[in-house]
Amino acid sequence: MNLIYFAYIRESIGKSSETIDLPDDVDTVNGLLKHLETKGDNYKTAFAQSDLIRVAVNEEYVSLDRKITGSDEIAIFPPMTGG
Amino acid sequence: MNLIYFAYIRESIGKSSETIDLPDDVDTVNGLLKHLETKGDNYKTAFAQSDLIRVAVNEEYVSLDRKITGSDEIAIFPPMTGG
Amino acid sequence: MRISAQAEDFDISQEINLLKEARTDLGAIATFTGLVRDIHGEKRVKKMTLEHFPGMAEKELTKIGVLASERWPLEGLTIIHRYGELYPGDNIVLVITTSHHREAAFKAAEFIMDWLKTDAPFWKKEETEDGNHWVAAKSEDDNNKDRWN
Amino acid sequence: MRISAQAEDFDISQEINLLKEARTDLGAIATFTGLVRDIHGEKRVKKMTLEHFPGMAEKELTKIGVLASERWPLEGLTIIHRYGELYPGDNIVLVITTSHHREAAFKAAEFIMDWLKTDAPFWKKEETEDGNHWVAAKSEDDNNKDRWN
Repeated sequence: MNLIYFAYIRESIGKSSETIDLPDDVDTVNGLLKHLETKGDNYKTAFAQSDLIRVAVNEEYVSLDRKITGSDEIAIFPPMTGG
Repeated sequence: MNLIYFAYIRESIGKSSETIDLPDDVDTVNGLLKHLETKGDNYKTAFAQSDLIRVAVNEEYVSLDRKITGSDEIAIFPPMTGG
Repeated sequence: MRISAQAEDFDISQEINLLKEARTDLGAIATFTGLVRDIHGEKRVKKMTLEHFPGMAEKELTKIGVLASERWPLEGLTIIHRYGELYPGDNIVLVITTSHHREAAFKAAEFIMDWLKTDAPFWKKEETEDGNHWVAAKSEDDNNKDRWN
Repeated sequence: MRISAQAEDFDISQEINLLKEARTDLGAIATFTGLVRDIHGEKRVKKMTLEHFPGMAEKELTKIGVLASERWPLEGLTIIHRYGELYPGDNIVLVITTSHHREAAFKAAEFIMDWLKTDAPFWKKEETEDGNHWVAAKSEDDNNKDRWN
């Protein structure tokens, strides 16, 4: 599964993208976030403020209970500040 | 007294400005309009639609009951269509 | 505040640059350009002649600009209104507002356009396929102006 | 509809000309430019770095443009959003709307700016006299977007 990170989430995690194997028991965005937090404190720090987490699956905004599969591209980032 | 006309009022009257002697018994814009109508049908035509008459005294919009004197410059024109 | 009643065309980028100069505090620049349309109602427009009241035109544009500046925190303001013979596609009027924030820039530009329609001493005469006629003022324009009260 | 996420600056007159081409039916052109301000809150801003999500950025700008076109009768529409390293006074974003009438052009430009603030995947990092920090999203921006519902 391809993961992409932006802004302070990218900086906290320390990379802009990575490829992971999605565990069999993880099938939602929320599940993915919890799984990533087991990988290290950098992820815990990145996801600490849960109200500031935004996610896009295959370039579409989704809610955190969205179902995902291993072939999805998941982008994780804070609220947008464009314009 | 200096008079200036614009747009269809100018065209109906047939001139863009003129100087007249203000009669002693005329001291409002309305009085002036009535006085001008005695000067010919071209003025009557110009002022026929009284709701389309706008007046400025010394380059300030005024209502038709505004007092005037012989030293004022009076501009008469239809509603503006700028912008 | 830059106010101009002029026969010449204007260039928007150039006018924006005049307002910006070397400033780095502006967050928002709104512009509105009004143009001659090739159709009015159902009639094809060939030409539009704009008559204006020199002197008073500049005074009224200034008054409208001052009113807008009193209502919104503007950093800069340009109003240019052309007169003379214009053709479909030609620019008629340009309003530029600059501010620290976008809301003020947008609202002030809208406000100025609404007031221009009813208070700026300019008159439009159209040459159409059916002949020449003076454009009638629209009661809609009075309503648009009144919504700011 | 012209949509661009780009590092390069834009020229407003040139962008307007792209929308106008040889058209003579447009009555109204509204533009909005957002710029980097030299101050944020009480802090002096030295530089702003705009990060974006390539691919999704263009998709979201397009979606916002389509939403605006569905609500107002637009004849043309341009949205350009820059990314990369910008400095106070630099342009960030340009919205141009063209229409037969001014109301549609104004409202659509305002709408697009409100939606850009919350839906366009761009993130601002400021370098100030106190160091670097990511700009926080404002709840005000959500409110501005919600007023169109």
